[in-house]
Amino acid sequence: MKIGYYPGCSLQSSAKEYDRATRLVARHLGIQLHDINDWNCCGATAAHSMDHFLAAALPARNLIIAEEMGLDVTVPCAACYQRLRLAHRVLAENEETARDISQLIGRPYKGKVRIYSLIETIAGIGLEQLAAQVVRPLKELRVACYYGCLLVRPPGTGCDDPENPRLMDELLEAAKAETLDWGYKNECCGASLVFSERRLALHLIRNILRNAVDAGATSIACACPLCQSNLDTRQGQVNKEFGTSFAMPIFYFPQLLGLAMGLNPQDLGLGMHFVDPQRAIKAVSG
Amino acid sequence: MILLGGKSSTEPDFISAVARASGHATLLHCYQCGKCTAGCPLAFGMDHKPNQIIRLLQLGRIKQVLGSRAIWICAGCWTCTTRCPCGIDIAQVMDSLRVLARNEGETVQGKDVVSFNELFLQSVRRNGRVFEFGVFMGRNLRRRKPFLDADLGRFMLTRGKLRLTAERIKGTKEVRRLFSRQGAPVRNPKERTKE
Amino acid sequence: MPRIGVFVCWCGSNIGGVLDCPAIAQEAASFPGVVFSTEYKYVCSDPGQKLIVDAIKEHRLERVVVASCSPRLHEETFRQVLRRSGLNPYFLEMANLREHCSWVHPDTPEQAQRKAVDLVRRAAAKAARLEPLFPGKIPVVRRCLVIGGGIAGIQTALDVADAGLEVLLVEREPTIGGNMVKLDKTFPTLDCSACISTPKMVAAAQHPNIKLYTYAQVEEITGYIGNFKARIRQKARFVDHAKCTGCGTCWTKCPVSVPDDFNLGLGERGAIHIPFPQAVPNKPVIDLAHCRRSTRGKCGACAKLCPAGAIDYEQKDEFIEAEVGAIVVATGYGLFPWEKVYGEYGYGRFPDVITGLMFERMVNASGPTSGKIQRPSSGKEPRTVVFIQCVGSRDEARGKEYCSRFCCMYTAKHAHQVLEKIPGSEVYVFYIDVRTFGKGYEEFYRRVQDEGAVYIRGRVSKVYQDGSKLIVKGADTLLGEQVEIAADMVVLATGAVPAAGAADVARMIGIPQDKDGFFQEAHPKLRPVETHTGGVFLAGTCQGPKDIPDTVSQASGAAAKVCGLLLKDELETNPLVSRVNEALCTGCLACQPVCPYRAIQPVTITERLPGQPPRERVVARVNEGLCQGCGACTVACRAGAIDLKGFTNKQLLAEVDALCL
Amino acid sequence: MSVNERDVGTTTEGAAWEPKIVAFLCNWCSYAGADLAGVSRVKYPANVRIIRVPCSSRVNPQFILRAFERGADGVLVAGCHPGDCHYVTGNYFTRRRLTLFKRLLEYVGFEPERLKVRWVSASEGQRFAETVKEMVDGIKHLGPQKRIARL
Repeated sequence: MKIGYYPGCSLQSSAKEYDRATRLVARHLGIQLHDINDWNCCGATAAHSMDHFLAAALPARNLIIAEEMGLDVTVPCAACYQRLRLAHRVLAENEETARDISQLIGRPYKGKVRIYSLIETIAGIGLEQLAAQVVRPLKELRVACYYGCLLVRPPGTGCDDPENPRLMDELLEAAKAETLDWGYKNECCGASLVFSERRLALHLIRNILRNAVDAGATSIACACPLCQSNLDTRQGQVNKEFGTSFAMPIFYFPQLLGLAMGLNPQDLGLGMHFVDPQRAIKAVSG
Repeated sequence: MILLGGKSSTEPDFISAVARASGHATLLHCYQCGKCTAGCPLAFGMDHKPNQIIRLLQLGRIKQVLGSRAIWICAGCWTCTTRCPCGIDIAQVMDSLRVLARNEGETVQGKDVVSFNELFLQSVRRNGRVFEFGVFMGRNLRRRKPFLDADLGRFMLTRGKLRLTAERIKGTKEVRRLFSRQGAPVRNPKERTKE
Repeated sequence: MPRIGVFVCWCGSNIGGVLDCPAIAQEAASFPGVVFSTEYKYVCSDPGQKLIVDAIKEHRLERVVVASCSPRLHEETFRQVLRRSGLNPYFLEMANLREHCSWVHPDTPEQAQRKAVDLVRRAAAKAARLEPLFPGKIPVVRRCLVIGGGIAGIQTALDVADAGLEVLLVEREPTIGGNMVKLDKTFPTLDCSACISTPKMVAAAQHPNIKLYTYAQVEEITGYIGNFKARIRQKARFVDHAKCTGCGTCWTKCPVSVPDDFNLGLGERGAIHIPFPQAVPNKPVIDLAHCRRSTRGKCGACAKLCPAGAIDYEQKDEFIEAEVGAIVVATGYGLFPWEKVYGEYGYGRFPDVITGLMFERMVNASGPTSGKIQRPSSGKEPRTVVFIQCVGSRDEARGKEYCSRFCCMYTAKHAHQVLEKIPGSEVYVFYIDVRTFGKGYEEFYRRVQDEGAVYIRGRVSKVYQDGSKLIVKGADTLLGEQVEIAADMVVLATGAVPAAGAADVARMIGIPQDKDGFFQEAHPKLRPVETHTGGVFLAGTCQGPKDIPDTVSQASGAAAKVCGLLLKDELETNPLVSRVNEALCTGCLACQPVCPYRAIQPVTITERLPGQPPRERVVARVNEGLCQGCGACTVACRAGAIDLKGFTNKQLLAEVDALCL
Repeated sequence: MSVNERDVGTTTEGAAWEPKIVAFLCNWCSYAGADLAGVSRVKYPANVRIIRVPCSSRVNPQFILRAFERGADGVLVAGCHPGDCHYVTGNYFTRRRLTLFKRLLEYVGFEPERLKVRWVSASEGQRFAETVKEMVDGIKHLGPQKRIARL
């Protein structure tokens, strides 16, 4: 299977391990990822609050390029995914804006590109095929799949049911992990606020971690660099602010799939987290 | 005290600007059930709750809306939009209000947000992609807190997660052209045309 | 002593699980008069009923006691069993061992057992004293009286008349049509009220089976179901409608000018007038209180000008006596008298504060302003209109506790009309809750909001005049902020109250009113058009506030009930009624005023005692058609002359004795 | 065994005494209310014996006296709530008559607590049960009724 790959800015720096794990797992599963040529930032999370035209135009350039390459696009970052989907919709439904953008870039967009989240792309090879690749079942892992906001909302743009998404759970269940039904899987972590309203954001992070712990989770899986860095790197600040003692490893879901498929934990970037996931990983390996 | 009637304080242009960008027909439909506020993860930190923002808009209370902290606290999680029984795209209304507030220069409550976003977009404009380290440093300098989140920065650096130099794409010209058209009106796809 | 059979039912484990039914049956066998006693799993079942039938035959039973569930459930079932066996169905008495014993005393089975035996003993004691009862037959007059000629009365009259029955339709105003015909457009479809109601008015007037009396009032009702007598006063119109052609010369030339009541004072009319151009009948009446010939003794313009010579200043009220079998009350509603209560809205002092019904007349093309919405103070078009909902409704302190149901919708319609007729106008609606319960109503409310009506949740605290403006002080309770509006016109959604005179009608017919003065239906859910008085039915808003669709539905429902009653050849009466032992009656008539149905009347009888000359004396007599069997009279009778069949003094005392052994 | 037995008083002979209460219930409201108590399985003491009358206004004070004469320890008369009478005004007569009758009983030195007039609607099964409970408790406290002797 061949598909365009739009990593997005975060996966080049703060979420490098997401990029690495994605590429490794994709290769292992026979999914050929072709980077969108010379892709640009989708604008998230700044553009849509500043200018509606830019919010549509920045992702649009990437869609035009993908269309030229003759590829659909898979997007690992939830924010980029949502922005690309929304831009696709604006271009399809708003002729004036579509014309303006095409003129500025000098090339048209025909609206042929289909945009998938990475979860959908991996699920697309089939859960049985995925299960067949599992050499190290994630048996001891009680994982709370965290979808956050942008992957599933707004309805019509999201990749799964906005109130009870299940796709990630199914992937990890195929890898024999125990997934949990929990109440905060689609609650907001406040990532877009963390720079302006840190205290409010910490509140939201605390609530999510607490709910996961209460549900019996030993780890959280996510599919968004904003969610991951928020839940992972801010845990220290949460503990300090609220006097809690969370030590919840936060994985990118392809990291866990990679583990199950017997890939090297170091290559999957499992040493790059703030909260050390070693205990969870050992439980699996042991 | 809200004064209405005769020379009322409603400014139809403004309301229609919000409406145009956020689904005109339905904004008036809000019957204040409060479901948006009930599900809002950040309502606890807002001065005007999401349903009140809509209510103020219905009454044309522009100054109050643009001067509120709430529009800058909204994290854009779209929970409200997803569940609104009237089909109002509240998250999009919030976005529109932030854009309008900036156009009107009413950003006192959201200066940190606006400042961060400006740095972010500058970075995109210059490089085609966002240069995270540059944006964070820029933010700290602007806020005169050079060591804000320094612990995180150190951690990222040691994990090789922070690029110290910007990467520039080839098509920066195209991206800059896109920036040249800032402010062009974009009608929300959800908007129902009245005719 | 009659031969009594006792049948104790287990009701499966419902009774049998708590009580020892064979033991009860055994003990019952020793009660006075009991010649047969048994128990069975389900006495109400087919084999259970057969058991009774067979036992009656085999043991020549004359009275039957069934000890099972509540008589409210199966009394009729077992009466039929007796009838099938050739016994008088009223030879049955039941003991309630289930609802009143096994179900409520499962924790104290011994005490329950003793109680059950007592209850059966009571039933047997009463059974021994039961008498045969026979329902009477009364003939039915196939004619229906409908009181009130609004849309409810018209609909009922048309439906009953279409079924082939005669109808008398009595309306106190000079025209039929009621409140509905005053309305402009009707929510949510916006069809013109007059366009849909005037054809019905004409149809009612022309229907061969309907006799229409306008400007008339029912003054007295006597009699009972199937056989009422009504006395109708035809008020003098001073115009001979047989001669009048309705040409209109008189009312255009009348020199008098008084506020027009049909238009709620928004326009003027002459002393001789028709209420509105499409009135039915389309012939005038003279309002004598304002007629110059009557007040000043000179004028007579109308009489001089009338080409038909129809004016008759000497006309007198006439009375019509009619026999009817059923009565439908459709007297409608009036508006809450807000001027007496709401000082904060000006007590009616500000001309630009009007009611919803005034707005209807104003916006009506055939109304006093020809459909132009204008400020009564200046005649100018208002730019800012404020609507205040729940004026009189949902106000426990000074108004009515209830919701008047239709105001939310008519206010929405008014808002729509202002925005439609006055481009650029502003409309604000203060509401407590918006109740849009009907088909298409919520959609209409939303549409009005789309058109720009601003709804503000909160009750207006005060309206005052400030120069040419009305200042409306309210609050937006959703924001928790005070709101002040400078308005040109304020429209009050005044709630509905029973029509003036409803209490007189209730007294005249003998039907109860609820706490708010609306007529009380027999059951709020299952008998909504019937009253507790046999043969009297309700239609429309006299029973409670309702919108037009509900009114018309109820009117047709009442018509169906009337047909069901009047299409019978004769009626069976309830035999459980009071009877007077004339030999004991002293004629004091203490019983008469306690009877809620006026079923007791004095009659003079001729008494022939042996050895004495015949002598006439007055005794009380119960009209079995009217008596409903409450028994209040039996207690009032000092001589013990009145007794209630089925619940006689002897029976009740025997029951007491049986329980207090 | 049962809760009630703990509260049982004793007569002078020392045998267990349970008060006997005769209840006159109107067919439309209170009898139906007692039926509802059954349907809803609301438990109450088994001391009450019910006589069905069409309306509470059918209850002649003579019936009440007779019950007391024959040894009833209490009498309950229950009808529709004032204003809700199936027969329009019947219960107003009940109220007036029995208020007067009760005063008369009081005047001759009879414990007025032994006669209760209550309004119980068809929907008040719970209220009926509570009324009985309350009455049984009150009469247990008073002890057996002996003042009105058998004639």
